[in-house]
Amino acid sequence: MPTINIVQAVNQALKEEMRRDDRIVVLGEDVGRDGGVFRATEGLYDEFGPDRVMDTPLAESGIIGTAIGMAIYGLNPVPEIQFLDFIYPAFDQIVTNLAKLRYRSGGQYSCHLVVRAPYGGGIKGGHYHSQSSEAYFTHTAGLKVVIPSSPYDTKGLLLSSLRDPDPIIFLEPKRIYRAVKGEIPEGEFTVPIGKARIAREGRDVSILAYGAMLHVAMDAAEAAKKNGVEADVVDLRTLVPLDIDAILSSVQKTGRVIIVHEAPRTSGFGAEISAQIAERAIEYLKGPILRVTGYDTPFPYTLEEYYLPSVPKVLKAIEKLMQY
Amino acid sequence: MPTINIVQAVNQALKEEMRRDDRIVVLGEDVGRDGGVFRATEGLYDEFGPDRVMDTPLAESGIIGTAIGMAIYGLNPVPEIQFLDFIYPAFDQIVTNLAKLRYRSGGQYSCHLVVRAPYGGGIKGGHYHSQSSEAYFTHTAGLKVVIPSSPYDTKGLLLSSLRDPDPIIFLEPKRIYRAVKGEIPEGEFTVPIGKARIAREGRDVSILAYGAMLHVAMDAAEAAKKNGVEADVVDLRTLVPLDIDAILSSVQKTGRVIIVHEAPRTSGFGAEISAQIAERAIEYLKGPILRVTGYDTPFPYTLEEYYLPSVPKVLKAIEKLMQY
Amino acid sequence: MNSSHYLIDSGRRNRRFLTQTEQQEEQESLSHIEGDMLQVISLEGKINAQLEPKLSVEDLKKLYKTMVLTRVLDTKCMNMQRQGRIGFYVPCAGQEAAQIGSAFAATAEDWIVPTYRDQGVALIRGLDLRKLIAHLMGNSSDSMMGKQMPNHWGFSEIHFMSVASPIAAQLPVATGIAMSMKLKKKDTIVLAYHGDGATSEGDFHAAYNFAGVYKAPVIFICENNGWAISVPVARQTAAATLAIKAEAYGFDGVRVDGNDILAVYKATKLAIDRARSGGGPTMIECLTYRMGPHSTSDDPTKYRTKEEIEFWKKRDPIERFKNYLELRGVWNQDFENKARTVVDEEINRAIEEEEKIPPPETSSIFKDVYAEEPASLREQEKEELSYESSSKE
Amino acid sequence: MNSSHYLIDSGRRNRRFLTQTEQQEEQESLSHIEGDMLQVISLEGKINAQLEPKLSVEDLKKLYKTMVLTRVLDTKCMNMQRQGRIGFYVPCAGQEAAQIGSAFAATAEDWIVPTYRDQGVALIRGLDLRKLIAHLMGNSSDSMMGKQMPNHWGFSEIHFMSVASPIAAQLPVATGIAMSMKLKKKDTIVLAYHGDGATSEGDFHAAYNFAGVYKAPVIFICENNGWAISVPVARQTAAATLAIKAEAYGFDGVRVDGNDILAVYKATKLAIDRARSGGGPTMIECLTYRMGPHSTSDDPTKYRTKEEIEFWKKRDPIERFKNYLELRGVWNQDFENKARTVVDEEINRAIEEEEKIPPPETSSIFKDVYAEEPASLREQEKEELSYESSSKE
Ligand SMILES: Cc1ncc(C[n+]2csc(CCOP(=O)(O)OP(=O)(O)O)c2C)c(N)n1
Ligand SMILES: Cc1ncc(C[n+]2csc(CCOP(=O)(O)OP(=O)(O)O)c2C)c(N)n1
Ligand SMILES: [Mg+2]
Ligand SMILES: [Mg+2]
Repeated sequence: MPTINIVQAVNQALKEEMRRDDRIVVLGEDVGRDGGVFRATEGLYDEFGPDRVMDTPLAESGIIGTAIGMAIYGLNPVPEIQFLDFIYPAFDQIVTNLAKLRYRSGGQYSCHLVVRAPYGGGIKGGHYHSQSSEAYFTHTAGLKVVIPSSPYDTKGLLLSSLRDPDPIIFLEPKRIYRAVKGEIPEGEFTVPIGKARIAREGRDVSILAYGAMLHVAMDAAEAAKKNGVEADVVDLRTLVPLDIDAILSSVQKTGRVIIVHEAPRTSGFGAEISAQIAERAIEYLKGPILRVTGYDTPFPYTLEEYYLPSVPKVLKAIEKLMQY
Repeated sequence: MPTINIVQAVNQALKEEMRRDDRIVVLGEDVGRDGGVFRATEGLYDEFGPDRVMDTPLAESGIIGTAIGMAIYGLNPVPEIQFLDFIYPAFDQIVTNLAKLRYRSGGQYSCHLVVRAPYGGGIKGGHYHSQSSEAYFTHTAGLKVVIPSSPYDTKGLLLSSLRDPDPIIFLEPKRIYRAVKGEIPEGEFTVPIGKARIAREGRDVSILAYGAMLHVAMDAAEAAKKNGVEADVVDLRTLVPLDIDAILSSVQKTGRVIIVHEAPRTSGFGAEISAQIAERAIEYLKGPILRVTGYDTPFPYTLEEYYLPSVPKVLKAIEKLMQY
Repeated sequence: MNSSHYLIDSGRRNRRFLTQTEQQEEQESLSHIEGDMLQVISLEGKINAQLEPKLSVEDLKKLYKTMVLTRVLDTKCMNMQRQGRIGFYVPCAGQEAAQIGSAFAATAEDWIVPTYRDQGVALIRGLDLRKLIAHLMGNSSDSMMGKQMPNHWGFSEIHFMSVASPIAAQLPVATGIAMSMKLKKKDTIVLAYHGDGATSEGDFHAAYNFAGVYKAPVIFICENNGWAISVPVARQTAAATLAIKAEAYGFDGVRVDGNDILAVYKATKLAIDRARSGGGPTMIECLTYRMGPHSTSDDPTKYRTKEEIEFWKKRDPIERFKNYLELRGVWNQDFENKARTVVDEEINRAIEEEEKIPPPETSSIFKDVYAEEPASLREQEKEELSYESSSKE
Repeated sequence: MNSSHYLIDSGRRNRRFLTQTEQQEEQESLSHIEGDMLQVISLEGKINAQLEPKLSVEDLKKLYKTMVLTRVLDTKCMNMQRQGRIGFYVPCAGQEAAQIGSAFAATAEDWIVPTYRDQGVALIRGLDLRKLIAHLMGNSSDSMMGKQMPNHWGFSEIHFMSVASPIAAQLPVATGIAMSMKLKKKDTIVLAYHGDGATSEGDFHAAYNFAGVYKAPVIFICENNGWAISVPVARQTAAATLAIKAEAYGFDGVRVDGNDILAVYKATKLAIDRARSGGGPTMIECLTYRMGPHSTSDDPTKYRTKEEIEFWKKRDPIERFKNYLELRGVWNQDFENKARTVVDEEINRAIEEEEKIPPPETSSIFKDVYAEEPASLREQEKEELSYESSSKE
């Protein structure tokens, strides 16, 4: 099986599906001749030409807004937002049109499309090239939110997303775009939307994570083993729809919960997971539900490694829970 | 003491503070000659003239963006967004500039201003005149989020907000703009930002609410009394900064928690409150933390009363907890 | 394709909308309305034969009847709202020529991206009246399933896109639809409607700019009715006209007398022909007037003068067209009476029928959020239905 | 005030930025750069005496030295980034005339709202070089306290507004600052900088429109360097020029040769004078070129040709100005050598000093989120510091 990284997985999924489905068009800033600032769309312009791979003007609301129009008319658009931090000029299009079109028209119209955006910290990008704003989208009914953590999942989830009937925010953890490599099968395969993955089995504590933080969680789990603690690690893969059953199974088994994400703590998606556990499984809990997250500040530049969740921080949370 | 309603409280606070502080300018769509579509700025144009009460072009990013510039230059702007549902075209200005200016400039620049917006359902406004999107702002570090539930708090909190050094999202529950009346003292008074109010004391269950839902919570508490249940009702008043001490005191007393808000459940602010309780007071809990909220759909028109939290829904949650 | 033959001028004046209470220096009298715009039927009833479109008597009658239908419906709906029979309404009286004249130039296969005020557009495209009424009532026959406020329509059977409230948000979507028509090599076009206030929003800018860059077959119909709620167009922008804005995006803007249905039709037809043959977008600024309030929640006496209302009453688009039809021998009092009777009956019957239809079922709240109802919503649906069954107990 | 004496034309051509690999029909050769723009020093060294500003020898020397300083610093920073001594850098080589010429027309009391590429503007305003270097390093002397990426500066001591990455987001803020200057009856103005790509964003539209409506004393300096990363300006908009866009907002747009520092200075000075005396905003489109990559993360060979680079090398703004100074008897080789030596030493010393400064303390993460650190952040700060103390154990 070939070994590829996450950017390559994105690129492969797009390229292969564009060959199969001629309704797919890719649009965004620098996605064409340049191949994308992270090279995720490299080669597409050459293969599919300017009609299907469009370098757009610099206007996110134009990118998402016209993509919605294309989706309504039966194309299958894949707009790229260069960094998730730059999605806000399109926020009205997303909240007002993308998320609500099917509902507001009583099902007469719909607009499936996949908004791709690199997100998250760890690349020394400061405030505006590091944000994890997934929580905004999870609070916007009508959207699905998908976040892979490996090349396999990236390709499989992106293919599922391209074939899904609903609008999808597909967030790519850019910190591990190249750092994480993995094997993928030859040929076509998909990973279902709405199913979490048990990344590691353990009886003592559940660590729930997604995106780049999954790897922090896994490293912490390995390190905790030295102290005899066996962690169950759940890779959520999709935040909406959330695989609450997988989360509850893990929590019922361990009775201890740590949620890890990069986004600021207050009203981050960790809060939702915690709240669902407190609603549905409180009787299983052996201690508080802990969140290891970014702090409630804008994302700093020089000190980003202090801002971000890390293995020692997760270990400390494990220790706290085990001693509770 | 005079009795006034919530719109009048907004109007009084603005008018009186504009007399005291000539740096205050009000700007927005229809805030001038028309006096605002809810009449919140009535009379200001006549008293203070077009330089201090500006009818702007129809562009929310222009309204918030120029207000930020004015704040930087030492004015004290109070932009109005006509309905909270229309704030999204300004979302980039809010997330990118308003929330981060002080931080990103290392404290060299700052922009205190108060964004006022009517919010919430109950007026047969459908998708785009009913939204409660407070959670987005609570997840945006650098902002404060204030939501009054009475004329007294409206006036007192708005005055505090106008004098606060930080950017503030001030959300006015339009459903009760006129329906809720209350006495206010003559003359100047303020209500501090960051302090919750114990709206009702009780030993059995804590109901945490804000805005229009506070009144649903209070009515439910009264109704529950008939079954011998005494509810502690906490009116949060400000979501950021959150008065977590007041919440924890209540929870430690009752051991039972119900959070009520209109916004969709997933990633709503109720999730954050729940998560903080699960982090800090899990040992006091006698049952699950329940949320009575809007559903995870866009806000419907004809059936809005079914969508919104109501007294029977809160009562059912109380019953569930008491029987747990 | 050169369009200068109909591009009289994108105009230089839009200041006439200032009211007399306006304190700023730019105030001007209302007498500037004429000039700098395309007109076929002048106020005095003169015909510009060079521009006059050659429409059949049948078409002329259809246009007139639809104008009357739209106006009568408008009045009835305003009344129904006051009687509490519908919750809200946005009237379009005064803008019938701009709406019906422009939409009539498109074919049934072309797409419409309307606003909340474009009932005239829906009606000339043959929308079933009952569908319109059902939507205003939000009952279970409503195409929107009662999910949206009145005037937030969408009717796929006439390619009439679903409306959202946020001003100008429909415009990038319209451009996107037009871009895909071009990519799919269809010869259809999009008519995208918006108001004068909408020209200030960022989405206007993005939509126009993408349309220019991609030469998308979209015609923007700007219904410049002088007001964005209480804000006059002269406070909306310092631009000499709205039509001039098109130049900033590399295509033509045309200014027409929006109360002259033939002028609107003519300009739209030419723009559509150009778009269909690959010539790209056009903006058509229709100078018109909202004769009623912004909506049933608005009190326009706060911001407009009686003089202004009177000024525009004399420019009623229906009267203007009636004079033309009389001149052409198409209109007489008998025709008028019959038309009004038919329209009246049609509307009354539709209202009567739709008032019998029950509201949507509670479970409809949870449908159409996604293509398939997810488990989480099924759970919430059950939760909601449990309240209802327990309250029935 | 009539400005036609310097408003040569807002121009009709911007298609020259298409590369030779561009497949679309609009392709044109690069030879169209001249014409339709304001120029003082022609490529051949001819002077337009009518437009030539009367600057003192001292001023001319200052301008030239600052151009050289900016260029040399640029080269050093690109190298430092490659050596890992700074994390990132956005070069401005090629745009010195547009930046320094425009900013020189403002006074110290006027405000600047810059972009990430405007180091020339900061330097002509007398910014302490060490401050600039400290920021690029994000050390504890950085005015931004290491909170932002390199080139995301802000220096209140020279009224140089703090920069955010999102393109065009600074523009409504600039208009707002200018509006409040007017409200406060100051006679200062704002210079607001943006690129060609920025003209597509909704915030450009809002900022320009508000500036027009409120006649705000803001001058928009559009550094049209032909590219928004890999997107040429001809793909950014179908408008004939960028300057023409100003008309859509009711004010003048001027097109100048952005590599001719005297032309830029002259146009800006006239616009500033007009704004100061209540005449409202102006847009100045400076036709210039980014000679380097978009940033240290960019590889421009993917999208531009060698021919294009060569074409623009011949139009280097420093060379152009040098020829003029030589003609005026201000420049000679000795002057050049001295200037370069001084600049070199200054920069090296600043770098050396700043490399000794430690990074900010961890607790700085939690400062300046709010005016006062709230309890919740004090708690998070304690949490963070506890990790550090335990990892030191
Ligand atoms: C983004 C946004 N901001 C504000 C509003 C509130 N609002 C509704 S209609 C309107 C005025 C629209 O004016 P115009 O575009 O001229 O259209 P008209 O109503 O005159 O047809 C405003 C401000 C809105 N719907 N959307
Ligand atoms: C809102 C937003 N979208 C995308 C980007 C990514 N980006 C950074 S610079 C740039 C191009 C800017 O071009 P231009 O305005 O011409 O300025 P220049 O870099 O040429 O000086 C882009 C697309 C961004 N910073 N902000
Ligand atoms: Mg209007
Ligand atoms: Mg550029």
